[in-house]
This record gives sequence, structure tokens and C-alpha cells, in this order.
Amino acid sequence: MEILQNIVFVFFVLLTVISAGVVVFHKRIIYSAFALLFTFFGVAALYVYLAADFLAASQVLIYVGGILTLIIFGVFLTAKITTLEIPDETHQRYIALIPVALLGVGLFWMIFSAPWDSTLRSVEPTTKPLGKLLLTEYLVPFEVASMLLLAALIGAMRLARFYKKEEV
Amino acid sequence: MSYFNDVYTGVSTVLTGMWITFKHLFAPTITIQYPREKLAMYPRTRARLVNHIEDCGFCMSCARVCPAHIFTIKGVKMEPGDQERIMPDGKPKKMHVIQFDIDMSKCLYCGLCVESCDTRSLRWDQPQELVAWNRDEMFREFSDFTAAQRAELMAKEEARKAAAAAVKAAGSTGVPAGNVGGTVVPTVKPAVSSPQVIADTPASPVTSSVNEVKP
Amino acid sequence: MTFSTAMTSLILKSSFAIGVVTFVSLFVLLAIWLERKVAGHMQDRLGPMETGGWHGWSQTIADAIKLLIKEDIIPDAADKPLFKLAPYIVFAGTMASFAVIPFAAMLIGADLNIGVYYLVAVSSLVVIGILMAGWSSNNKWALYGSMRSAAQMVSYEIPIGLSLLVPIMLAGSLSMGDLVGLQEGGMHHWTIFSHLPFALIAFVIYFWASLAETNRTPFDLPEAESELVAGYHVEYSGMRFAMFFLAEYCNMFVVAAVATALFLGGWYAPIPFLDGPDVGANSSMLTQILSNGIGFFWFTFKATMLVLVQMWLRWTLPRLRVDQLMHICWKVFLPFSFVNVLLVSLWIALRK
Amino acid sequence: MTTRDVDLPVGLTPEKWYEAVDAIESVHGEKMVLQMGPQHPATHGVLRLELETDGELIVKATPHIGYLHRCFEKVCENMTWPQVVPYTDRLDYCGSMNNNLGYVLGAEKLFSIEVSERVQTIRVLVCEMNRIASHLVAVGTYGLDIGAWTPFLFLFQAREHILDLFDELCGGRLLYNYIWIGGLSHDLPDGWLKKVRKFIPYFEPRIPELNSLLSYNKIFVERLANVAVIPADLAIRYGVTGPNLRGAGVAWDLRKAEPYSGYETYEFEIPVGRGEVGTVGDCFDRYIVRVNEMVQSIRIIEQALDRLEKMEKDDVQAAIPKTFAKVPIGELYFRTEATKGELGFYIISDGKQKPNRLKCRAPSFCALSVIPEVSPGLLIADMVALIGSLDVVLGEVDR
Repeated sequence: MEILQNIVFVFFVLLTVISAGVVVFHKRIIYSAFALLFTFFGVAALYVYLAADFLAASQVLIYVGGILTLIIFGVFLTAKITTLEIPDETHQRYIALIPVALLGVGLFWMIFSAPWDSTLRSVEPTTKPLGKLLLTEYLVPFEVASMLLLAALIGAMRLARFYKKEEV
Repeated sequence: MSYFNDVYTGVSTVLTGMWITFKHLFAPTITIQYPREKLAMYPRTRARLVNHIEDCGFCMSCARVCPAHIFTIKGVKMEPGDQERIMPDGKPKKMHVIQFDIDMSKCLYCGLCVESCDTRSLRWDQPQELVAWNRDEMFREFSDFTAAQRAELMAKEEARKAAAAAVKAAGSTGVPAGNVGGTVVPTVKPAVSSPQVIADTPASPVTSSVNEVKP
Repeated sequence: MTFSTAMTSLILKSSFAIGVVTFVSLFVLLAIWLERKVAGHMQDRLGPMETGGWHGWSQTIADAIKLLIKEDIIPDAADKPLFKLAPYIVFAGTMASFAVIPFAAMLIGADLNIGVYYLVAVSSLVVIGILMAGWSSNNKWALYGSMRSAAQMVSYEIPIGLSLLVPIMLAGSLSMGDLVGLQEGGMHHWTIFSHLPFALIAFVIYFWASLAETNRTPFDLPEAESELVAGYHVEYSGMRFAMFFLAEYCNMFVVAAVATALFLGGWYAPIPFLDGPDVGANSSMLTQILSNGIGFFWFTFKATMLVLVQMWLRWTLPRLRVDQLMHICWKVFLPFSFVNVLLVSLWIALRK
Repeated sequence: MTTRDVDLPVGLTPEKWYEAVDAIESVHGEKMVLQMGPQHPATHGVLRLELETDGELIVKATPHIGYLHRCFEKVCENMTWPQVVPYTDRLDYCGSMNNNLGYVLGAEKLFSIEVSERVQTIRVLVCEMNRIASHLVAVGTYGLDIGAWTPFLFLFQAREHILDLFDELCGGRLLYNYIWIGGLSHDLPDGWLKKVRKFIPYFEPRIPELNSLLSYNKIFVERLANVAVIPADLAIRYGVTGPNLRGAGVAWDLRKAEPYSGYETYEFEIPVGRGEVGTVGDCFDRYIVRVNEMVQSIRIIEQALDRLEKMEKDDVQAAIPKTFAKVPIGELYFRTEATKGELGFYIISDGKQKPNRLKCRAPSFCALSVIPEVSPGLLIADMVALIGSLDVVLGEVDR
């Protein structure tokens, strides 16, 4: 069983990494957007391996169902999307090397220093503690975030409603 | 308040509609299972033209009245020895109808030809299935003359015409060749070698004499 | 976990998956036939009567074979990789939902403790598939259809989620097994009847919103044949079209199954007398099979009845317009379900 | 069209706002051109609409016609006077009897033919039955356009009864060629009037059923109310007639205004749009006028039946001229109220056996010409509702 699980794990890792590569490197923006679907999905699968099933489902629900849909809408609404050429020449590549290298070092440090728990655990119900924490300890951040989103929502509506259909 | 009113009318009209369709769910069906059950055709239904050629007197009224020129009719005058036949309208048959073709693919199904047929030889029949695999099947021939007979009769007619023309050329004032039967004037020009009379809508006054076809 | 038990569980799971796929295919064949029959009889006709003898029972099979052997046409200007991928994503998104559908007490693919949440999440995959189909067809009508569909499904997920919250709050669990298990013991224990009127309102809202989720009349704007010809699958033919079709009918079953599980008592019979025998830890194999079989029957029966209601509505109602669709979602369903959730939580708090 | 709302954000002058909007529009002011038709299911035939859309909002709509052009007018110039009648069948193929009547009455006026009262009554009877059949198609397919399938089939059941009656009467189900210059092609078959009599109690309950299933369904009403309003002045300006004009609130019906075939002796009302659920002249008014006209047609049919049952049988072909040899020279315009509106025939005769010129004034053509005027600002779904409510028949538009 270990082997099988490892195979599945490697599959999801590859799915995530390769599709993330497509997102970054593909020249057609629509492909990048759709490749994001597989990235999100792979990441959700990795969450399941970390016994975070609620987070996995949230990942799919919010990122795939909400954000990715929005991104694709945005891409669709981009003018002349079919003929859009993304310039692939990089500018100032030597200067860019410095932050990239720093970022890489940071990431690798994180990867190697993090205490990885590689034992497989059965999925425990996480919803109850999550809900409890959200409504007790993290109540203020939770509410502040929701207020922010609400404000953004209302603002977006205010902006979008500026055109008004004339009463016929 | 109008908001709740809208919600109420929305729900209630949907339920009313559902009730109506639900009642129809158990209503007897009105369709029939076609290949097994067939509806009777009405006697006047315009489905396919048939010509009962023995009654056809070559009066050409169908061809003249047809808006779509679907008829091709040829006739030759009967010899005195040929079998005489009294037509339904009381007059003796005077012409052999050597060709009577109907191109149903051009037909408008207006029924003017059937109504104009004095002898009621042209009628509608009501086949249950009116299908054809190709256009040739829509082309219907009604003359009961074989090709050989037709050629023979046409040769005879030609000989007669030639004789008449010869007489005419000799200075005699003969009766115009085509004036037969008093129904139509198939004007045959002597110059044309073939004596065929192709039906076309002539510019002559259109007879619209109509008999009620009681099927 | 020893290797043999692991293999047994793997085989069991795979056979369950195969069983689900078989069941779904059979159900879709039945549902399409049923749809035609319902439509026919509502319109005073008979529907298909020829193929296969009794009331044309094999008409759908014939159609499926026809679709299978049809030429697979891909438009020249279509975005070919996406065009080919889209039906599978839609199909996968729909089939993934079946993992948590509780057909019977022991016939649940995976009784996740976040069952309902998982279901809501995977259904969003379908949106992406539809967007992909509409975009890649390179057809303006298809694009309109997919945009409408995506907007509609994203919007209607909110009233669906809120109305599903009511039984979840009442049961205090997200697991499908728990949600159904609490409704044992006759019709008056079903959520829809045991918690009047909140559960009833939630059920009605869920059912209507699920029509939008499955693109059925009166919310069939993405397909609207008189407006958008066929919407997002206008360019699809043959097997790829069949995938969309299959997914659509699967979706109908999924939403009906969720309604059954959460509101209508799941696998329990209306009267306890009609339930299967009780199953304990040491019941015989036969008892287990019998009990689950009867449960399976009741579950599919109820879900099929709901699917029939969906068909009934389809053949009764006209279609809404885009702005009215959004109006109903945001200004009717959403306030009603919000108030409903609030009242339920108050009620729960007061009862304690 | 879209106009800018007046309530600007605080501190933003209209000038600034317009500037900003223009800047935005110049970036993505692209309009999408959408070809609706000629194969589109909602265009009722082979109409092509070139829609310029901004999202789902229509900015401009241009109808393109001619996909069903059959040279009707030119063909008629090569047909003898009675031969034209079968061609008029094909104008508005849903209301052939009315087309026959329009031309025949014009020709009868030319030839100064008087037909007997019985023939006139039969003509009125069949024309009103045909009007019901035509409106059933219009209303039924309208339901189909809006997405309701079942009413369509219910209405076609009723239409099938009428077509069966016509089949028995003259042998044609759709193209009748029944009304001839100076008479009718056939007399009534035995027992036919009784069958028509039986049709009335069958048909009358269909209308309330239709109303509760479709007409007053909330979704249907919402789809039609206030959509694509054609006000009375616009309708008159474009020459829109028939139920479309009456839907705009103008009680104009040639059967009342210029009665022919003895319509003045029948009691019936002209249903007009009253803005029941929205504005006068919206899609719903045009729709409901058709439904109400069916009720009025039933009234006329009942009266005609009463008269016919009392009348002595006479030769319906008595007034048909044996030959059309003496053709008067002159020109005339005769108009009748066909199912779609004012159907006029402008006939020029130069004394020959064939019309010198036959101009047909088709009501659907005028109705179609309103589309560019009223369509800006509609959604695509509204466009479908608009075309359906105008009830255009392309056979008549293209001729």
C-alpha cells in the first residue's frame, strides 16, 4: 500500500509542479489560466496527504470555484486575447538574479529546516476545532477579514453599477 | 410589498402550470402509432395526381390551367377505324393520348387541373405513403401506348401531315391540320419535322369551367 | 494494516467505483428515456415507442450507440487541446460527487467527515469545464453559453450552500452518513418534516437553486436552444457531446441525491416497517446485503422521484432571462435563505 | 441605449466622468458582431439578424432578408388571373385562406364580380378559422421561443383540428387555393358545418388553459413585460399593422374600418393592448392581443355558422367567369386584414390575360422593419422575444 500511496503522491506532486510550470511559462495566457486548475487541484491533493481535508476542500471550493473562475472571466474579457503575444524577452536579467537567488535560498532553507511529518495518518475530523477556533480565538481577525471583503464587494458593486439602463 | 406579491404570484403560477401539465400526464394521448395505425384520408385530399387515361380526351385544359407546367401531353388524331369511345361528357373520343406525363416534383398541389378536367379523368388519389427515392419516381407516365405504338402513330401522323402539307403546297386550301376535336388548336408548323404537340400554357383565354368532383 | 487487508479494501473500493459508474450509466439511460416519456405524456403524446419493444425502452441505448459511432468533429478554428479536455473535466467533476453519495448505510464511497462540503467543492470543477468548452469552441454562441453558465453556477452556489447549512446545523455534522443516520424512524423524523418550517423552506430553495446548478429549465439559459442554439456544447458532437449529456443527467441525480440524503431521510423508508432488517456488528452477510439493498432501493426511489419533479418543471415552465436569473438568486433566494439560517440558529440556541 | 447615471461619486464632475468613460470605451469599446440566423431556431424561418452586441446587450440590429425570395410578384406577372391564387397561398403560409381572400377580392373588384351571400359567409368562416390556426402557431412558437415546450404542442393539437377540417373541405392542409375569383373551389362537404360546430366547445377551454399555463405564468410575464415596446406612433410610422399595431393600443382593424365580405354584419370586438403587465405596446401586449383575437374569431365563426345553417345550398361557383376574356384596364389597391395585418394587393391590369403588375404589401415586412428601431438596449434573450412577438413569416417578407 505504501508503494501505491507513494505513486499517487508522486503523481500529484508532478501534476502540481508541471502545471505550475505551464502557468508560468506558457505564452498563451488562457492556457496559463486553465493550467492553474490542475495546480490548485494538485495542491488540494497534497493537503489531503497532510490530513487537512477541510483545507483541501476549501482550496478547491475557493480557488477553483471562485478565484480561478474570476481569473478566466478576466482573461476572456481581455481585448484581443486570441492574438495577444506575451513578450518573452527578459529585461535586466542580471539584476533580477539577486532577489531570485535570495528567494531560492530562503525557500530551500524553509524546506530543509521544516520538521516534515512523513507518517501517514488517518484523517481526523478537523471541522469542529477549526470552527471553534474561528469563533473564539481568531474571532477578531475573522471578522475583520469578512468586513474587508464586504467593503470590497460593496465598492465593486458601486463601481459596476455606474451605467444604468435607461427606463424604457 | 410588491416584492412579496411577486414571490407569491411566481410560486402560485408555477404551481398552477404544474397542475395543468400533471393533468395532461394522465390524459389519453392524441397521437397514433403511424406505421401500425393509419388515418383515413379525406376524399378531397390532394396527394398525387392520377389520370385515368381512357377517359382523357386530350382537351389540354389541365395543361393550360396549370401554373407550374407540370404536364407533358402529346396526342394524335384517331384514324376512322380506331376504337371509338364515348367520354363521360357525352362526346366521342377523338384523340389518342400517346403521352401524358406528370412531373409531380414541380406540382404546386393547387388542384386547378383536377377542377378544370371536364371528363374527370384527372383525379387525386390518396396513397398513404407518398415517398420517392429519386426525382425520376416523381415523374409519372399515364399513357398506355407502348413506345413502338407511339412511334407508329407518330409516323402515321407525320405522313398525314406531310400529305396535307403537300396538298397545301400544291395550292389547295385545305382545312388547317390541327383543328381537331374542337378542344384545342395544336398548331403544327409544317416546318417542324416532329408533329408533337407540347402542352404549354397558351395565351388564349383560360377556360375555368369547373365541375365539382364528387369523390 | 497488512497487505492482504489493504488489497481487500482496495478491491472493495474499486468495485464500488465500478459499481457507481455502472449505476450512473444505467441511471442516465433510464433518466433520458424517462424524460422523453414524461415529456411525451405531458404533451398528450407517447414518446418513443418503437425501439426495443415495450414502450421503446431501448431508445436511449440506440441513441448512445449512435453517438458513439458518430464522427467526432472538431472545428478547424477550435482550440483543440482545450476542446478535447473540456468534456472530461465536466464529467470528472460530476463523477467525483458520487464518492460521498450515501446510497445505503454501507454503500457510501467515502463517508468523509466533510462530505457535504466536499460535494459543494467538487461541483465547482464543472464550471471550469464548461468555461473551457465554451472558450475552446471558438463560437460566439458557445462563449455566451459558457459565460452564462459560469455566472449562474457561481451565483447559485451561495443559496445552495446556505440552504444546505440548515440540515447541517440541525445535525451538527458534515458527514453524509451522520446526516442520514439522524433521520431514522419514519417520515416524521426526516429533516424536512421534523423541523418545520425551516427545513421545508431550505429544501424548496435548495431544490430550485439546484435546477440552476444543473442548467435545467427554468434556468437552462446556458443551453437555451431558442436563444443560444445549444450554448456551450454547440460545437460538440459524437462521444464528446455524449459526455456533456451524461454529466448533465448525472448532475441531476447528484442534486436529487443530496436533497434526498439531507432532507428526505436518505435510505430510510417512509414507514419504519418498510426498512430493511437492522444491521449489527455481527449480522450475517445476507442480512447486510438485504438491509443495504432495501436502503439502496429507497434512496434511488426518492432521488428518482425528485428527478421526475425536475423533468415535470422542465416541461411546464418557460425560461428566465439572464438578469431575472440573477435577480431571483440575489434578491429572492439569498435573503430568504439567510433569514432561514438565522432563524434556525436562533431556534437551535433557544432549544438548548 | 445606455445613458449615464446622474448620481456621480462625490467630487467628480460630469466632464471628468465622461472623459474617464470615453477613455475606458476607447480601450475596450469593441462591439461583438453576432450573426443570428439564417439557421437560428428563434428567427422563425430564414431571417438573418446582424447583431452588434456589447456583452449580451444589443447595440444595433440589422435584419437581412431575402433567403426565401421566390419572385412572387414577377411570377404573378406570368400567370393568368386565376393562376395567381395558388401563389398567394405561399405568402404567409400560416394564413393561406386570408391571402387567397385578399387577392381574390381585389381581382373581383377588377372584374366587377359579385358573389352570393353564402359564398361570402363561407369565406368569412374559413378565414377566421385560418386566423385561429395562424395565431395558434404564433402563440405556440412564441412559448417555444421563451422556453416553454408544452403549450406549443397543446396549441398544435387544436390547430390540427382546424387543418383536418380544411383538409376535408378543400384537400389542402396548409396551402388551400380554396377561395377563387368569383367563388370557391369546392362546396362545403356534407356534415362539415357540424364538425366545425363541434370544434368550438373543444377549442374554447383551450384558451383559459393556455392563459393559466403560459400567458400569466410569472416567468413568462416577466420575460415579456416592458420588453421591446413599440409605441403607437412608431408603429404607425413604420406601417406596422395587425396584432402588432393593436398591441400598441390602436384599435385599427380593417374588418371594422373598411369591411369586406360582409364583415360589417358580424359582432366582434377589436382587442387592443392595454399594458396589462407593463407598458402599452410591449411584447406581452402583442402576445395577448393574439390570444384575445382567437376568442373574437370564435365569436365570428359561431355567427357565420348560424347563418350558414339557415341558408339554402347554392352553387358556390356560380359567379366564376367561364373565361377571363374581357379584362378591364385599370389599377386598384385592395387591402384586407390578414392574420399578420394589412395584406394589400396593388393590381395593375392592361387588359391582358395576365396582371401587368401585382404588388403585394406584406404586413410582416413592415413588422420586421421595426426591429432596428426598437432593438438597441435589448438583451439577446429579449431579441428572441421581440422577433417572436412580431410573428413574422418569412414567406411573406421575402415574397
